[in-house]
Amino acid sequence: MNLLYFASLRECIGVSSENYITDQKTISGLIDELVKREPRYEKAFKNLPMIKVAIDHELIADLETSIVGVSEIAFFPPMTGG
Amino acid sequence: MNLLYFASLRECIGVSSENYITDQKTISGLIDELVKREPRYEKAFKNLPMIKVAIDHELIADLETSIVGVSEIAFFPPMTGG
Amino acid sequence: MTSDHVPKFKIDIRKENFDINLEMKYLTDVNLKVGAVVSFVGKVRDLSKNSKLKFMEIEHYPEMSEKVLRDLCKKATLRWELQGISLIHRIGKLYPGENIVLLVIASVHREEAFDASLFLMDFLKSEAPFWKKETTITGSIWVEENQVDKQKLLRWQ
Amino acid sequence: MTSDHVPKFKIDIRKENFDINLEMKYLTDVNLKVGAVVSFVGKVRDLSKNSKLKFMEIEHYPEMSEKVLRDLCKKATLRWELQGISLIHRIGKLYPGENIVLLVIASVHREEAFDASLFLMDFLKSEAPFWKKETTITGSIWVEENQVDKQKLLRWQ
Repeated sequence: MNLLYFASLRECIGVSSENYITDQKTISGLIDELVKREPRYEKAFKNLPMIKVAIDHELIADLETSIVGVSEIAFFPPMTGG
Repeated sequence: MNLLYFASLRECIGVSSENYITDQKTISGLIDELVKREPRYEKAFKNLPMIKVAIDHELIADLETSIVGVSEIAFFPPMTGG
Repeated sequence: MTSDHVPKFKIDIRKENFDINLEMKYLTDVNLKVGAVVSFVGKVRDLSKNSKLKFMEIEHYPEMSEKVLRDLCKKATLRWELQGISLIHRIGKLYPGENIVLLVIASVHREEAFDASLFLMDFLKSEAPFWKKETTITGSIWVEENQVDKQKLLRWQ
Repeated sequence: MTSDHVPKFKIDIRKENFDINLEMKYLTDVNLKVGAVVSFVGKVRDLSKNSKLKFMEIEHYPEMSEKVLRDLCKKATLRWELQGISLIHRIGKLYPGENIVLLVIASVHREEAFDASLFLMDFLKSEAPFWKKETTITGSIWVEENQVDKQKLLRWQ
């Protein structure tokens, strides 16, 4: 699957997107795995309640949402457009 | 004093303004006097609750408002601008 | 820009059409505090099926209309923190599709500009001495008071 | 104009500035039902005392942002009877005083256009994937979520 990072998360992690293969079944499992990977991920996901997640361009509210078979997951801080 | 008529009242009475001398002390007294003057006034003031009055460019709500010493009284239907 | 509280003002009652870009420029040039600009344009519409409306004529009470609009704008600036208001009301003969009124309000945040715009349009409709007469293919008739518009004033009490 | 319920739509995310007159023309030309046009312009403001803001950068999630704006506009047209919506959001580097976003809504009566504009701006702020970064004379910082904006969504429940 493709992982995307925007705004402060992108700056913290240092890339805007990456291909990633995981056995995790949910967003929260995926985040736990990323956080253990490298300090930059740990730092990026530190304030977890503030982080927004979109699966295949659809905002999701529940971190237990399944990621099985999805092609794109985006992580970003609260939106500040307009 | 100067009496002004606008919109449907102007069309009904046939003039947009006229000089008028009266001994009446209030708007309601003045209207009573006008209504007795000629049928066109009677017709114009027929639906009295719908008629708006401005004394010296200030909208008034109470027909018992004094007109002593005022220079301009305007009569018109409800406003429909905007 | 010595103070937040010297809003720009412009009231114009005229036959000519307006240019919304000009009025926005007037309100926002130089003033970097403006973060939101809300505008309202009222137009001559024709809701009839076969374009029955030929034209509309707008009459006003010149000595009073500008004063009423000015007073309403002052009330709005006392109620909300605004950076500026431009209000143009056209008079005379107007055809379907033509503009009647333009209101542009600039403020720091959007909420104030939206609220003040609604407030001003509500009161303009019910308290500013303008009258519309519509000429259709069957004759001329003065537009009647809109009861819904009248009731809208209650929300500002 | 065979039906009241085919509102015009335009969503554009781009670097270039917009012309409010063009968007109004797009929404009102030919459609004589339009009696009210409400527009909102959001601008880069600088509330600091000594013009500390140098510029702002706006980033978005291209595959998602247009879809979100389109979905929000659809929701608005289901909730209110509208004649059309044009929504333009700029991205990239913008300087103080420059325009960020334009929303123009046309309707028969003013109330619908005002309500739908407020609704769309509220949801755009909280749900459309755009992010602002401000560069001042002391450095760069991502704009933080506005808690007041977030709470505004509650009024549409």
